[in-house]
Amino acid sequence: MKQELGWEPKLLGFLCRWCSYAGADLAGISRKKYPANIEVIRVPCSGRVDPLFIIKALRLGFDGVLVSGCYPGDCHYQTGNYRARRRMAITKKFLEYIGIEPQRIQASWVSASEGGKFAEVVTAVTKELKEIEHNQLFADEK
Amino acid sequence: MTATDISQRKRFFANGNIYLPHIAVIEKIIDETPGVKTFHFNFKDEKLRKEFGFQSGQFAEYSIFGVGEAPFCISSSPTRRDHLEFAVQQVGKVTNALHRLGPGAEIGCRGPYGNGFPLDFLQGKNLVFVGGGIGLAPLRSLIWNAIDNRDKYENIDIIYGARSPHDLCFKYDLDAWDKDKTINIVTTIDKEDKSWAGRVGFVPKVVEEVAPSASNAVAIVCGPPIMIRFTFPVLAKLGFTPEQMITTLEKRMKCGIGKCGRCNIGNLYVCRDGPVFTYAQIKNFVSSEY
Amino acid sequence: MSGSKIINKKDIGKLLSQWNEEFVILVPSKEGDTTKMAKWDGKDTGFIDWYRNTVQASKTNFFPPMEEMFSFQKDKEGYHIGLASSDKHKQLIFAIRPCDANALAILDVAFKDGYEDPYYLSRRKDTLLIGLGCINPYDSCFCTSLGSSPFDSTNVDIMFTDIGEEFFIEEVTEAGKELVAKTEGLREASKVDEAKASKVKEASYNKVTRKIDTRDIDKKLLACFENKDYWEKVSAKCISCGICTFLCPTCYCFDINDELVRKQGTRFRSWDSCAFPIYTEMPVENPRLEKWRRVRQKVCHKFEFFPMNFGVVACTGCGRCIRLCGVNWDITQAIESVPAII
Amino acid sequence: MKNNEIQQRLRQEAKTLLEQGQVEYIVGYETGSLKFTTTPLLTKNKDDTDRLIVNPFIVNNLSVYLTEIKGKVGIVAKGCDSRSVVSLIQDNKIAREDIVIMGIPCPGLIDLKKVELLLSKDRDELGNITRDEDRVVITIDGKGRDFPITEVLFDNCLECQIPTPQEYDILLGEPTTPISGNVSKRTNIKELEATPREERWNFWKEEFSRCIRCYACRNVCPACFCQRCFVEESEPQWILPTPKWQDNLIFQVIRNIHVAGRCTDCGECERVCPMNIPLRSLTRKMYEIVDELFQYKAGMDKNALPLLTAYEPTEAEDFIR
Repeated sequence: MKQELGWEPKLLGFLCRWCSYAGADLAGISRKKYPANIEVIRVPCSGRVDPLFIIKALRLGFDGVLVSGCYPGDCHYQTGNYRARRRMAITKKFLEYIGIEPQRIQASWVSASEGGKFAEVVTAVTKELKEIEHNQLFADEK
Repeated sequence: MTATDISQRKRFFANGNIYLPHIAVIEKIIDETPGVKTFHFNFKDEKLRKEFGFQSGQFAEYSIFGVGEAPFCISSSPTRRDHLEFAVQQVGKVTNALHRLGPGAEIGCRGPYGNGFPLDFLQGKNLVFVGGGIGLAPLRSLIWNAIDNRDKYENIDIIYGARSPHDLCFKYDLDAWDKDKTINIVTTIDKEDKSWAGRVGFVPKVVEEVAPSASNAVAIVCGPPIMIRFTFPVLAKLGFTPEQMITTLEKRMKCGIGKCGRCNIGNLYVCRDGPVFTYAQIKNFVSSEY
Repeated sequence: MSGSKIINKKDIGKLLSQWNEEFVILVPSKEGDTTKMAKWDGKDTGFIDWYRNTVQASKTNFFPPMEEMFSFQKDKEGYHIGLASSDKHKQLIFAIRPCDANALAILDVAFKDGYEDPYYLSRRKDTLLIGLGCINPYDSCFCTSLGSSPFDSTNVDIMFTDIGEEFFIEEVTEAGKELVAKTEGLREASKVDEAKASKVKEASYNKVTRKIDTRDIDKKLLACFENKDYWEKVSAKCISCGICTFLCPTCYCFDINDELVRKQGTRFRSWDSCAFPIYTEMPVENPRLEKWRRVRQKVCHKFEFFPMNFGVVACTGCGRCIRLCGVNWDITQAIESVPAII
Repeated sequence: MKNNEIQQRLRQEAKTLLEQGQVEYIVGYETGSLKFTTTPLLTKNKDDTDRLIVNPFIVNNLSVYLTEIKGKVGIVAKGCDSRSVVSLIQDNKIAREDIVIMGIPCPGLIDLKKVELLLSKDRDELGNITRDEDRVVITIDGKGRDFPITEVLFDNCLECQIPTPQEYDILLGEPTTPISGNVSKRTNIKELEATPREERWNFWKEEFSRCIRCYACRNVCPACFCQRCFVEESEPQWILPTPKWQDNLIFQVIRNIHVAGRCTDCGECERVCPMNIPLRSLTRKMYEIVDELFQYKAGMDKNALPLLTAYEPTEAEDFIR
């Protein structure tokens, strides 16, 4: 499908409040440039993100989902991000198997001090999403 | 209870389709208790507004478009037709959405459904109302109805209770009935409370203490299932026969018209054959299914 | 019997084509490894060879797993409700089994009672049912215990009987008679054909070996309503899924839900099942939280409550619930083990 | 050991367990009400143990009942079932000491749907089905036809690597070895993987357009032990109860993710599906993903942490930015 000009992907971010959310904040405060394509839901921990949230976001029409948490070893709850990592790993592979573009499922580690990295992640993810189609996965109301 | 003639109500169907709601507008919202609100509403359609008729004890299905539909009894009296009322306890998806609405909001409403209270049977009798919590809603429709036709009924006794003083619904009604010399009213709360000087005790126990006479009387009971279950034996002890005990039941409902299946007690559907039942009708199933 | 007709099996395609001019025709069809009555493609009559009964009963054609009740939108003036336009056409279901035709008669009662259900009834209207008797009933079938038989023509318009190379055709209703009268390519049935047909019918009747005793079953069920031990035993292996109720030709419980997609709202109705705990769940309590109460509801609704309300058992003995159950829960065993009244 | 010997021993063991009060319930199989079928037997009565059977049709994964039975249970378990039991122990759903596992080394079960397809006959039209090692003889109208057993075994049995129970108190019969050199018939993971993404999506879209949401797949699954499934949540309502293909697909995809590391590939979900949706092409894929990424197979070690609560400090995270 040809993308219409000026098409902007919609990205939903689930950001851990202890790190990535603060990182996003910092990116804003320090005026790092990144695309305004992301809507953010603050979560207590990346481990809170049920894969259900991801597929629900896709069902609602978001083009991609980004789950971002603390670096391994830095979880406020010790193991939340490790659990998130396993869950994301199987989710990504499984969703790809059933026919969802891998670009739509994204994950990152962004610490509270990494405003710059957050901007880079969002820029990169947005770019990847632009390279694939607008999310029409669930659009067929047959 | 005799089944009411459904054909008479056909004229209230939207486009002849029983499942289509009419659009109604919320006019006023009263905070009854922290979890209960009363909604005053009217139909948007002028003609329907004038023609819509119902009986005390009947219910309607209310829609929050995009959220869903839920049944509530019409808590106002058919004798007071300036607007319609229903009271809602916040317990789930639809009721939460209702509680978020403000005056002016549009909802859907279809009905009235169910049989309503048997007014012919009640006339000339002593009425004993036993209510708990938001269970007063259907009773209050009948109470106001009886008050507005006071000469048709003998004594009116009201025993009403709630968990705490904060959980008493329709306090403005309770005050009005308290002032009405032709009515005996007893209010009670489950547990002692600093702000409460009145009677304390569970409703069934208070019924036993008040001991209304069963002679030429009908008891009309509505409240939480557990209250209903414990009140029937007390009334029986006081001499009320199963035919003299009436209740209006609540069950999970979807269609409101006896099709979707879930609200049955034995072969009776609460929505279609009820919600008003005599104890005689449901006693075979009551201990097990209600 | 006068007026009966004969058609050669190889001419069924021609017959259906003829009828296709007036009716939309539904025939037994395979759909991704499952079977149901679906629109005839105008050619394939292969079902004559493979068809015993469809997995989904023809209730699906009138009361589908989900359907749009109406749509709604909001604008400056408020909410507006729109009904989906229903395409009105005459339809004909070919080769419906007697059990499923009987089931439709039961659904008719339920959906007509009191308030009429416009969705079901508008689909049901202008539908001719052409029955095809069973010459090879399943081992799960028990229609003969419910006052019916593999050749019960009570609720069809025309009845077909497989007599080998040919079908023996009987008119049942006025509408059926009319259709037969204007159908070309049928020949008059002879005495020999009639004899053949009766022989086939008798043979199939005897092939239904699963039996239940429904005498006083409503009374027996009423008496054992509170018999928790019995119901717990009967329900022990049930896994509370919706297979038996969803695929039952007479079960009609439904759920109603709203969906809002990009400001376009739709109210749907969809099948629901008394096997699901959530079916009766209320905020404070659930009268049928325990499995045995749900199984009891299913059995009692069919064999006690429905007969009390409408004078007919809401089961036609099609055997789907037995055939398709993942744990082989068997309603005939449940009915047979209901304690006798002491 | 032959089935009838195993069966004899099972009946004795089960009776003894009940008699000695070691268990309150026995959960096993008895003859079903339809030809060839078996059905779960849940009983407290020692006389019922004479009805217990073992044959190539004992399909149910009986561990699904363990979370609802209160009291000690003696359960008949095949290889995959025993792993489901272990998985439930890992998740603290049941206690090891409350369960007596009567393990059955499983030579593979006969898939009646495959038999029906093979012979273009329905189950009740067949005479006999007799297995003899790696052959099966099926009689129709008195005439026997001989097939390799691999033609009629369930796909998951053909691919089963762990046919002998891993955890048991009593092992009925000698440990057995996997069936070798066979390809599954219905599960088409490789084929699907080779097709373009959009076609894969459309494949599942088509399959799930048929789903009627009877939840048999979920309810028959021992790994689906949630008190309340996400599909029944109303606030928020994740998916509609209405069987729209989108919601059907989300239900099944999330169910698969939720049971990752618990699914033992017992194949029950696919077997019970009345709409014949090839569910094992999902569950088996997840089984493989879990194995590939974490070298984890469900229910192999009752002391191991469940897959999704365990972790290694360094694990494949090439997909994380």
